[in-house]
This record gives sequence, structure tokens and C-alpha cells, in this order.
Amino acid sequence: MDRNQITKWLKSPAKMAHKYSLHAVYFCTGCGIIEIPPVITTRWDAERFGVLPVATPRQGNLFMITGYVSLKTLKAIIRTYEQMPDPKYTVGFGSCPINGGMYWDSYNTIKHLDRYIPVDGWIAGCMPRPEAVFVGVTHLWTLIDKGKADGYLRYKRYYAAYRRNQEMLFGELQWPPLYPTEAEAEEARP
Amino acid sequence: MVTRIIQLLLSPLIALAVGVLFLGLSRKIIARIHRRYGPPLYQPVIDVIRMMSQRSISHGSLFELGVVLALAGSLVTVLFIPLGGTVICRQNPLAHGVLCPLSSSGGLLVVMYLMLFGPLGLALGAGDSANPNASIGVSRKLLLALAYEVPFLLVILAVMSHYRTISITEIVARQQESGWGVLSVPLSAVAAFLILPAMLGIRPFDLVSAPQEIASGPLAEYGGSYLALLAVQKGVHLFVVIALYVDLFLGGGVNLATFLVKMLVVFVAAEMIAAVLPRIRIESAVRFCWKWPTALALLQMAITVLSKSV
Amino acid sequence: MIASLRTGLEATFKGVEVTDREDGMMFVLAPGESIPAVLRYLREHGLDHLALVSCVDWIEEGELEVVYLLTCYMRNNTDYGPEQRRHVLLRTKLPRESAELDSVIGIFENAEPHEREIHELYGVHFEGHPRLIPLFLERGYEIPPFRKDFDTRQYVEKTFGAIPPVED
Amino acid sequence: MAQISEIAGSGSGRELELYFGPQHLGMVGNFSITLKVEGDRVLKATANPGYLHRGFEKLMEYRTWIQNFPMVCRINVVEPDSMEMVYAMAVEKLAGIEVPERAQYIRSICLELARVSSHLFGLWAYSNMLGFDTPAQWAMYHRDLVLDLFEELTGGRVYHIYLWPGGVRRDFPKGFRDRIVHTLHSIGGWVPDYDATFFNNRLFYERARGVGQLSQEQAKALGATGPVLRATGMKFDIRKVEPYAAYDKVDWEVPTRQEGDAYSRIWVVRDELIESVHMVFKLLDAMPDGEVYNRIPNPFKWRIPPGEAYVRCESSRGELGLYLVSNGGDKPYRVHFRTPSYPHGLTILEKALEGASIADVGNTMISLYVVAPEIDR
Repeated sequence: MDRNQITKWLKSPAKMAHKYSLHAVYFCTGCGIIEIPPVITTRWDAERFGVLPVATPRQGNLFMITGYVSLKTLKAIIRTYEQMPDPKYTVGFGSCPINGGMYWDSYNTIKHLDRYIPVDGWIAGCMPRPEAVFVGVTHLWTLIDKGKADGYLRYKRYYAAYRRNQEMLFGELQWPPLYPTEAEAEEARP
Repeated sequence: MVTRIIQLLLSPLIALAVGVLFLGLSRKIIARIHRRYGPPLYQPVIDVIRMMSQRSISHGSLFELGVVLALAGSLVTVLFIPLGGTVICRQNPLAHGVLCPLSSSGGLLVVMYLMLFGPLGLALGAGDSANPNASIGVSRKLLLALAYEVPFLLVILAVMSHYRTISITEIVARQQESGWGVLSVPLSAVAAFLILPAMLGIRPFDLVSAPQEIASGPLAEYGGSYLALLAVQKGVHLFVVIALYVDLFLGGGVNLATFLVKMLVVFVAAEMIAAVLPRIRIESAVRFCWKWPTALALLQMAITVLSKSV
Repeated sequence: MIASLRTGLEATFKGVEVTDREDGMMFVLAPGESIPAVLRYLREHGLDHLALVSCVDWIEEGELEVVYLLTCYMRNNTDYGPEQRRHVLLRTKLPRESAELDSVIGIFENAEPHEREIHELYGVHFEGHPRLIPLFLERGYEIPPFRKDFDTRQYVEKTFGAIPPVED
Repeated sequence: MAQISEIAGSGSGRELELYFGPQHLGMVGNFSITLKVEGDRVLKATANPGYLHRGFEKLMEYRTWIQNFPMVCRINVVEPDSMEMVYAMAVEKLAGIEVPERAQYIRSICLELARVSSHLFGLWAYSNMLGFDTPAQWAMYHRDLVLDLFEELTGGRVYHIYLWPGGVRRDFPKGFRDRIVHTLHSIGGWVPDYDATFFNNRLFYERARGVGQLSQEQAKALGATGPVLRATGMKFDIRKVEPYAAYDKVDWEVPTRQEGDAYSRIWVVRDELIESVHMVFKLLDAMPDGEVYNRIPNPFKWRIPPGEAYVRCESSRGELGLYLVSNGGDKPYRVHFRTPSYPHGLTILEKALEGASIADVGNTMISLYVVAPEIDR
């Protein structure tokens, strides 16, 4: 730990702790997951930087969407994302969550992930190399430092729009809204 | 009186610091055996700060109470365990130089009961979270507690009947006069070392929180500051169990420093064995605990009782 | 044994056409109702490995073709003969509008997910299948998606193109 | 120890519905199993695939023959080369393209290296599942060494798109042969360590023995192939049964075991890994010089005569087949992959999990060598 980090630690411990303790929810959403084991094992060892897979969404704060997202997976992703405690960061991994990638004309994969859940950063490529994951993580550090990794805040602010997009795809959703929608907020107002 | 109050504050703090440091150390040791660089030693501290600053989701008052009970139970246990120091005056327990705020009351029996608070608190809280993984984890945890309590009780009985006292301070003092417990009750020491991973919840006995099987079991629904408290509790529990081992079999410590060095040795030995073993099933865990450690502890007890009655 | 298979098949079942190809592939065309019987016959005559159940949509002829691909397991551990290289392709043609077929789970247990898949992706109904519930898909489609008249590019534009970006 | 498991079972005392996956640390791939559980016992397991369904076979009908090459390898991310191989074989069979001798050898070497990397990945997954962290980390590191070879040969770490109709994309670079030998020697040097920490470990035996046991009759009835079938004692291997590439040019053995449980399956995988390494050495020695590909027609105008073909090859998971139909156009009319994980992950897994302990769910699944994207396609 160098000296100017100590001042940063004293100024905003929570922010620094979030930077150096990114616990990733282990969810193999697509083929990108094949590059995660090398990242967390001997050769690249992401644990040096505090990146560690955890078992349940309640314990994590980093969500890596590794690869294409089919409709069935998107449902699981939304539920997992909503279960994670704030603040939380989402990173789209690979080309497919960005714009569909190879599967741009597949009837069963979604094309733009950021229309259903907020995304803080992207790692492009098919497949991105493990080094790219580290570059992505360091970029995420910068974003956290500058307060720009605010996906969870945007999710709250634009929740109605996100929920509308989700419902456009799935019809009625089986779970209640995470945040009160506008109509409910109107009702609650005296 | 002032010393007593200082001690009351000091020993839980030592337990917290050392326990959390041990958690970091364990990650580093395991990483090095994996041929990795590993996280920094203070990584658990970062994790705890991070979890503390996350939003916590509660599932009810019992859910919160369970965490508090587990952590409080572990912290209180520390007060009954001597953390190094030499006895100055045997007749007046208050005037001794041992770092053990509550040495005069209770002793081994109290420690044994207090150590159950951890599993019980976790069971209480996890039961309230209504997660099937958590309830399976809790049933495993209670069964595992049942499994290691049997040899543990026998070990403690053997130690108590050898030294003819239930006071841990007294046991430590006797060891410092006439040789360590490892030499006088060797089979018990071996038995206790065998069940040490089960009491600590590390490999091969980490089936309670097995992330690959039941998604970290009782912890499945805990997040945010609850998880932070439980991580701290894990560290304190680690501290308690190893401190007890050092006190009973390795002669405590002449002062705090030697005591911590001894703890470090025991902990590193246990971690190195854990690093190369897999997780075992609950059936095998129970079978193991009731077989070898129990047999060894029983044998030592028979020897002790016979040699004392002759 | 394989040589006798052809004559045996043609003698036992009515309306079965058998063609041979020199690369070891045998094509058997059977009417839909005799599929279980023919499969059982083939199984009893050594073709005990159902590798694949597939379906082809011949839209111009207005037919769905269900294909069963059979090969042999080995009888003993030195059995690397030409017989193992034999592939039998049993097929039947069904009308596209009312495609129905008897389930063959009783004969080959591993046909179960295959039939579920074909039901889902092609809309062929399998009579006697214990659970014809969706296997892969999350939402319903008007036309089963693997049929030739389901245009996936059009569908994608209509469905995913309609979803607006959240914030700009 | 039946009584103890009953005690464990009566812990909760009621039936629970437990979702094993898709978000689960013990799940390799995006797959889900719905378990009906009583205490620690599984009463009924229902496999729930489709999380990775992309409709590959439909998408391939929209792309030309040559455009499909980058598609096929993405069906199975763990071992893409055998996917390329089976597609190349089918196209070659329909279009009547010959493959030069040297290309056949390079293909075999490539497929065997892919098998080594895939088995090392499987070893990682399995030992990680059981909590053997140390050998798991080694296996992942050694897999990376093989991926480095692929990177040098093809330019890609994971997806290679190297096996081509009519041969392979390019010849071995200079000195590549020595680097293959060096890498495989260094992996082979670790086999005693793997044996000591993992394969000969008493606890591995206790965890894996009797788990997900299948008799040979059951395995045949359920359509098992690959290590699952070979663990029941049958030497069924497409490389021997229906030799392709250069597998009939060298001498090698099919490793088998008799018991048919997870323990013997993982041992078969280990033996195959060693056999593959030996096979690569033999292939390297026997490799002739010459061309590595025959020219194919202009890909944009490439039409393939009508017909249908079923070709199969042995991937690291079992029989990988491809049923390909052409109607004489510039695109395939129908593509259907017969993937080995399909029967393993759907039919056999459901059977094997009935009555198992929860601790063995992931254990059974990974020992059956299931890869989810192969099932969903």
C-alpha cells in the first residue's frame, strides 16, 4: 500500500473497500465463463486484487455477465441482480451482451443488455483474454473512484423504464417490483 | 479493579484483531500452497469494511438476533480464556498476572457451554431466512457439533481429571510448573488436534458452509453488515478454539507474545493439512469424529483415571 | 446379418422402403404408424444405439420428416468391425399441419428429451409422451421456431428492435 | 451409516424444493436442476436446460457453408475443436473434398491437444467441486499451457476456427513441434503429484466411490457414450470404431474401468489424458511432409450437392455426431448436432440423482462430464 492510498483510505474508507474487495457473483451466463477459472486460479490470481467468486448474490458486489444472454437466463440475471445489496457493479463480458454479437439474429438471445439492467462497464471481445478482465477491473476502480459506477442508482432512478422493458419481453413478471413504481408512489402520497 | 476493567476491554480486542488477522493469514497460506501470490494479509479487514458499507437486507428480528447471539457468545468466551501470563499468587486469583478477566468464575465447563452459542445463534438466524440451503446447512452444523462434542467432552474430562481442577488458569499454571499437557496427556492432545478442523469449520470439515454444495449454507441469505459481523465472529471463534488448545496442551504462554506464537504454530499446522484435503460428507465426518478421536480420548481418560487412583 | 436386415425389413413390414448406400448408410422410409414396430425390430436385430432423433421441415412438399439415427454398440471389447460403422437412418414423413407420431420412449429411453425438443421446436405431437413440456424456450412462439416459415431475423427485429434504450 | 444419514434427513423433516443452479458455485455451466429434497436426500431431480439455447441450428440455416465455421466452434466452449472437426467432416463428405495426409495428422494432434485441455478443465471442475483446491489450481494452470500452444498455432486462446474443409488453415510454425513436446513433458511431469494429492487420495475414493453408479446395460439403454460408457467396461470409442483423421495410423489403447461410478469415470478421464499425450508424441513422429489443405471453391459461390450425411467423432465427452442435410444450395438446409452431453445431462443425470445425497449432486453432474452449452445448443 503506497502512501497516497493511505490518505484515500482515511478520506473515504467505504469507497476504497469497495474497490479492493470486489466479490463476484459466480453465474455462468454464457461461454465467457471459460476465461473466469484462469483468472481466479494460479496463473492470473485475481485474489491479489480482492476479486473472489462468492456463492450467493447477497454476499457479492460485482456481477459479471459472461457472454450471451438468453431469455431464460435474463430472468435469472434480473432476479440475481435485484438480490444483490447496494452498491453493486455490473460488467458485461464479451461482445454478445453489448449488441448481440454473433447471435444478432437469434430469436432466443437478447441484444442489448443495458436495456434490461444497468451496466457499469463492458469488456469487449470474443473471447476477452484474462488480461482484459484485469484491465476491466482497473477501469472499474477508476469509475468507482470518480463515482461514475452508479448503475445501482440509475436502476433506482429509471426503475419504471427498466421494468417496462423487462415486461415487454416477458409479459407479466412473477416477482414484485424492487422499487415502488410511479403509480404506487402516487398512491402512497397523501 | 482498574486492571480488571482494562483486561475486560483488552482481551476481546486482541481476539478480534488476531482472529481477523488469522483469517487473512489462512487465505495467504492456502494461496501459497496453490502457487499463487495471494491476497494481502489485511484483505479480511477490507472485506469487512466493504460489507459494513453495503445495504443490509434483514429477514426478521430472529435473523438479526442470531448474528448478535453468535458474535456475543464468541466474544464472551474470550473473557474466560487466559491469554498468556504467569500466575503470581496462587491463593488470590485476583492478584495474578494472567490476562484472563474472568478467570475466577467458571472455567472449562463455562467455556464449553459458551462455545455452543456460535452454532446456535447461526441456526436461529438461518432458520429465519427460510432458505432451503440454509436449513440444510444448519442441520449439518448441529450434527457436526454433535459429532465433535463427544470427543471434545472426553478430552476435557481427561484433562480435568489429570489436573484435578476445572480452572483453566490453574491448568496453565500447573503446566508451566511441570511440563506441557502434550506430554502428560498426549493422546488427548492428539484427539483434540484431530477434531480441531471440525471445530474451526475448515477443510475437510467445511461441509457446513460448502459453497459448491449448498451455496454457503447458513450464510446463504446473509449480506451486508450481518455478513461482516459473521465474518468477525468466524475470526473470534477461530481465536477461541486455538487459544483453548494452546492453554490446555501447550502450556499457555509466559506472556502474550509467546502465547500468540504458539497459536500461530497450531493454526498454520491445521491450515496446511486443510489445504490438501477435500471436503467430506456429513456421514463420514460423524463417523470419523466418533471413531479415532473418541477412541484416543477414551483411552487417555482410562489411563489418567487408573494412574490417579493407584 | 446386416444384409439380411434389408430383406427382413421388407418382408416384415408393409410400405417400408429400404435403400443402401455404399458408405455404410442405410435409409429406411416407413409410414408413421409403424415407426415403433420398425424401431423395435431394428433394436432386436442389433441396432441398439439410438444416436439421434431429428426433424427436417420440407416446406415445399408440405411435410415434416422425423429421422431416427441408429448405430450399434459393441458386443465385446475386440469388436471393431464394419458392422459398427453401419448407420441406419429411419425416417417417416408427416403432414405439416397435423404432425403426430407415437412416442418411442418404451423402446429407447433416451428418446425422451429428443421428442420433447422436436415437439417444442417443430410442433410435432408425440402420443404417449409423459411430459411434453417446454425444454429450452422461455416464451411461446406462434410458429414453432425451427420451422422454415419462422423467419428469425424478422422476429428479432420485431421483438428486440421494439425495446427502447432506457436512458440517453 | 444409514442411521446417521437418517438423522441428517430428519433435520428439517419435510420435503423441500431446492434449485441447484443456474446461479450456483457448484454448477459448471448455465444449467439448473430442480431437486425435491427431504433432509439431505434427493427424492426426485428434474434437469432444466435451455439457459444457453441460442438456436444454433436455425442460425446456421441462414449462413453460408463457410460462414458457419465461426459458428460451430461456439457450441461447446470447453472443446471447440471437435465441433469444427465434425462439421468439416460432414461438409467434406457431402462435397467430396479430399484431405491431404499431413492435414489429417495435424487435425489429430489438434484434437488430442484439445482433449488434453478439456480433460484438464474437467479435472479442475471435478476437484474444485469436491473441495480439492490445490490440484484444481494446478490443472487450470496446465490447461493454460495447452491454450498457449493453441494461441501460437491458431491465434485464438479459446476459439480456434482452425480445422477447415479440405484440411487445416495453416501449417505448424517453425519449432512448434518442440514446443508441443516441451509443454506435454512438463504436464506429464506433474502426473505423480496429481496422483499423490488427488487420484490416490483416500478421501477422493470415499467421496466418489458408488456415486452415480450405472451398469453397462443401463448405460447402453440410456444412450451413454464416451468416458461414461467406458467406465462401465466397454471399449466403445469412435476413434477406434469408425476411425477418422489419422487415428488408424498410430497404435493406442482405449482405457476402461469396470465399476461405472464417478470414481471410475474420473480415472478413465485421467488415463485418457495420459493416453492422449502419448498419442500426440506418436503422431508427431509419424507425421509426413506435404500440403496442409486442398483448395475449396470460391466460398461466396460455393454450392454443395444435395444429400444428407451423418458423421461422428469422439469428443472428450463421447460421441459427437452431426446430421447434415443439403438441398443443393449455398447454405445448409438442416443441421443437427448429436452432442454427448445431451443424454448424459438430461436422461442419465435424472436417473443417477434419484436417492443421492445433496453433497453428491454436483459431484454426479460433473463426473458425468456434462457441459451445458452442448445440451442447449
